[in-house]
Amino acid sequence: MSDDIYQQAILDHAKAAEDGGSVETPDASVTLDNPLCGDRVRIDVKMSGARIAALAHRVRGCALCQAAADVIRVRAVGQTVDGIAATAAELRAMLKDERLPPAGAWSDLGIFLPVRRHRSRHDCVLLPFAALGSALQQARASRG
Amino acid sequence: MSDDIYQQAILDHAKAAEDGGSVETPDASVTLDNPLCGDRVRIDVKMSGARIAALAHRVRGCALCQAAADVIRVRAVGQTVDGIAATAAELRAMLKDERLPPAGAWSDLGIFLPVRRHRSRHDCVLLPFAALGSALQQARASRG
Amino acid sequence: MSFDVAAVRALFPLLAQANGDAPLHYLDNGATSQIPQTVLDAVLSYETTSRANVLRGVHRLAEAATAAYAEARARMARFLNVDADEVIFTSGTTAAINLVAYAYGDLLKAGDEVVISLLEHHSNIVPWQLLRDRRGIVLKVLPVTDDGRLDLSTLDKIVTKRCRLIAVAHASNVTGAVSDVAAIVAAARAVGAKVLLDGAQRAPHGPIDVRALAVDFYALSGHKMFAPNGVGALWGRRALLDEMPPFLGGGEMIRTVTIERTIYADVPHKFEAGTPPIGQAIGLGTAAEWALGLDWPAISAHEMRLAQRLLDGLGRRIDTRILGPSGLQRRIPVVSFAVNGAHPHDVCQLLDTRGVALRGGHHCAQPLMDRFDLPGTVRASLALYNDDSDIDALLEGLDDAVRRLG
Amino acid sequence: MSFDVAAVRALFPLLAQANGDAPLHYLDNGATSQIPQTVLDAVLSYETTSRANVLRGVHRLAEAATAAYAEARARMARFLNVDADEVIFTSGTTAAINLVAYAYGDLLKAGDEVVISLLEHHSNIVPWQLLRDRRGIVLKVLPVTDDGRLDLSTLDKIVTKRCRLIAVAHASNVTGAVSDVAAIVAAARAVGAKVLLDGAQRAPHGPIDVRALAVDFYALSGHKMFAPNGVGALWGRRALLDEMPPFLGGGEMIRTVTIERTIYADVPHKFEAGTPPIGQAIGLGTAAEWALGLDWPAISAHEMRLAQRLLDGLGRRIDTRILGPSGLQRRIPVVSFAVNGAHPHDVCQLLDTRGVALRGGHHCAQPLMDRFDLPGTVRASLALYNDDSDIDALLEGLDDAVRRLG
Ligand SMILES: Cc1ncc(COP(=O)(O)O)c(C=O)c1O
Ligand SMILES: Cc1ncc(COP(=O)(O)O)c(C=O)c1O
Repeated sequence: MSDDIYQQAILDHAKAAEDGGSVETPDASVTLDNPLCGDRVRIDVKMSGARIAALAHRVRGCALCQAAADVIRVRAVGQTVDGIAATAAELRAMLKDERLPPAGAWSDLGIFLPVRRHRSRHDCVLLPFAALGSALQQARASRG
Repeated sequence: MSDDIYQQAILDHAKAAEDGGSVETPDASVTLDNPLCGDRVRIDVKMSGARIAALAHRVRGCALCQAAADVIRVRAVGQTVDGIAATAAELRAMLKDERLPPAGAWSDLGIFLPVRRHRSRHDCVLLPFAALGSALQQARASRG
Repeated sequence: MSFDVAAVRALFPLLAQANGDAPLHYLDNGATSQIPQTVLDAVLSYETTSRANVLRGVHRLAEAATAAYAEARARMARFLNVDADEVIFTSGTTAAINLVAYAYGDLLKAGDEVVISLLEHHSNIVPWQLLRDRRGIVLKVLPVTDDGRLDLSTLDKIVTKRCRLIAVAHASNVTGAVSDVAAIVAAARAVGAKVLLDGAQRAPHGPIDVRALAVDFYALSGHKMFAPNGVGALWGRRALLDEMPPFLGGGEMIRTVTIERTIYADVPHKFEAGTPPIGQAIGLGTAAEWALGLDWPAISAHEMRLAQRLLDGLGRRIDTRILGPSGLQRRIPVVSFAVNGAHPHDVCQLLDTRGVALRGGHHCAQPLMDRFDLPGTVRASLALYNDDSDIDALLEGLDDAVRRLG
Repeated sequence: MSFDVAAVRALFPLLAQANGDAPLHYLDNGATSQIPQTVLDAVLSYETTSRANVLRGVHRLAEAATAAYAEARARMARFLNVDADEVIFTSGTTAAINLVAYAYGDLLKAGDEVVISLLEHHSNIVPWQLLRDRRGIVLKVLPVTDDGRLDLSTLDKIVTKRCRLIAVAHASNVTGAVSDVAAIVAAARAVGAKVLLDGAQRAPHGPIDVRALAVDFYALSGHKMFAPNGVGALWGRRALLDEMPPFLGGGEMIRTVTIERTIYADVPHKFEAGTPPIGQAIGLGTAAEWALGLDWPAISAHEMRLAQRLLDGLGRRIDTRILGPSGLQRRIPVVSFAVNGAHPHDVCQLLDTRGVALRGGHHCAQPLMDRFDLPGTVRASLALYNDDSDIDALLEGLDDAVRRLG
């Protein structure tokens, strides 16, 4: 049954995503669309050296996309650019290649395990990470 | 069996087509190709008023095409433009719409009855008539 | 009811196989319809008894294939009430519209205008954008009313003397609205423009009298009208098709080829370069013939009764907004809606667990979504084989999904 | 012999049905091959268990269809030894070559040169003529040797610095000659030109290591390689495909559409506008996978033995001239010949009465026919399921036909 996607943990994160927070004078702000479903995520970041100092998001998307953005809001502050890239890669591998969820701080990404079997939804989970990745690159570039 | 196409009458006409005759100072000369098989027919005509005074052909084509050209060589002299058009229409109807062969002088077109069942060969029979039709139109046009 | 829906369902193997354990309520017909056994049989018969290339062979398989292909064209022509030699087989609606955009587009000059609308499928938008970029034509857009119909109130302003073509959907794949073709044709005729109808969504709902519509081009897809994928048809007026240059080059579309110069074959072959989708066209012809034999007044009544049942059920929900006409006038049984606080994909995913197949998203009509400021909608698109249980399963599932997502 | 031809024949329903009363010696594989039951089963399984549109649906039929379509692309990629996301499904070879002529052609300027050859199929001539007329490129033509091969003796003269593309057949559909790809690639590389191979005739004779060939584009058709009609594939180098603008516009090939501006999807989707031929692509993938599992060295030996038997039989006739290489080196088992005083169509028609299916005519290669001053040839094109009886029936039938026509 594919409704095992909609576990309470995901629904709770999705609900929490209604408030994506805010960042004053962000170093970077990136909006990404999912061409297939019209989902849209904006991520604002403020850096402190190589680490994320503050982060906010706006999501117009499904519960999966919202939940992933909310996990990011909860976990990303304090992380490095490389750390985020590694986590995004682990998440992708978990969905596409049957790998285990990330360990440690990001282990709650395991709530997305049931999405594995639904290829058409993988991008819903990955979109906020893609937006975050772009925002971090932009921030790095703008610092020169 | 489709070899009933190759009755002796057709083969005889096809053989005879090797000599397509010649017309000195023709009023019109038309060459037509069959795009599907590469057959090529040239018809030269000389008119005497509304009637065909002399006719010659060159055929690079299959036995059906040759035979049809030879029937024309034998029967067309003395015919009018309208008469030829009517005969061509009768021949087409015989092949495509199961009509009887033309009566009278052109009754030998009945040798092509077995071609009916072979749609892909209809144009082989019709090509010389198409070339003749064009030649007659050209002759009429050149007289003004 | 003179229309026996159970008997029709039995003709479709995929529907017949669905059972109690794994029920299927297939309401995604606007994307692709199911296919009846009789069409599969026609394709299989070609593949197993007369598989050969067409037009040029003299052996008996080639003769049989050529005859079956010609018959398919004749059947498609009867379905559209047009001449067979004006029917071009393409790989689908998208290919058909692109053919017109390239070949008819070649007759246009910079500054000429093409009019589309805000409710078009991307297949009837992007080809014209590419033409705009290629030739400098001006692309103009008819607006859409609040209930998801073409807004023709400014038609006379938008369609000017520079207009060469109006290209719109015969029926919307999102809102289900059927266009007012007569008004569009009148506006076009007044300025000497041509009219193309994108019939992809109209074709599954019965034969179309294209002659009576008095348009110039008509495009459709096989896979939406109970036929195989990979085939569609473009009808065009003979005089126009004759005037248009060829689009794709290759075998079958030529009279003679030399390296210097090629002379093209007559219509329709001029526009059918290469080996056509023979088996698929035979399937499409069979689907057209099958449709010609059905009782469409009874089927329409059945489809509309189901659409009403769905509209009523959705209308009772205060959290649900219908994107499209609220009534049954001039519509096909395609119903789109948005649910407050429930994303279309989540709704569709949850409904899928009950065997209800819907589509969520922008339906390849992003400009229309932007018009209504929606990321997407949930769409139920019905076909003749749907029944009350399909609608009820949707409505019950929706209740449950909203409760879970809320 | 490790290759059991009878066992292979049994896999093809059309061949299995031919019997003593109505024998069938199918030697028109160059036009269209027959299709094995396993491929039909794959298509039928899609049609009856997972028929849905691809890429955008979340319901289970759409998920299954999307997965099967992706798997078909992966299989086609293995067949060609390339990356899956460089494989574009088209409606056939003709569509594939036209795609390159339009989209790569868009990168060319007036005066740029495209080199083809005199032995090309019209599908690899006319698209370049249309490009010439559209953009003012110069079309140059490699000559052909007396034994029907590409004449590469003047390659360095013909391929100049202005050359942007060499587009030639991997194997000729008339003479059976296999091109010297290494020499062509070397000439192209020397001037920075790209190479397109028309693989329509090569594909039925086993998997192709396109990476090793080091070309830039490769085109083929499903219906000639034991798969359905209406589908084919274009492989292109990723960097080139990225650089090329889209060709057809529509659904599935976009990222976002507004009326003002459209952003395209990534390769391969950028070039797959509209609903693709899903069932047919699944069939093509299955055919590719089936072919990957066969013993091609044994099959080639079998095919070449039959070709030799045919060449020997024809060689004994003083009235018969072979158009193409006389030996087995660098050839596929396609043999064309002309019989003095017997027109190809008459020969084919008479052979058909014995169940021998051949093709007579210009084989969509009129410039080659002109080169040899022939109206056409008789062509026998073999596939893995042909056997000695097919060759013998041809040779005996030819004796009889010539006697009757003579
Ligand atoms: C060498 C060659 N190229 C191209 C084609 C065209 O293939 P299709 O008609 O399947 O597009 C053919 C077959 O007809 C061929 O033999
Ligand atoms: C209105 C409309 N036009 C065009 C298309 C494109 O059809 P296809 O994808 O079969 O080419 C569709 C379906 O997707 C449609 O609904």
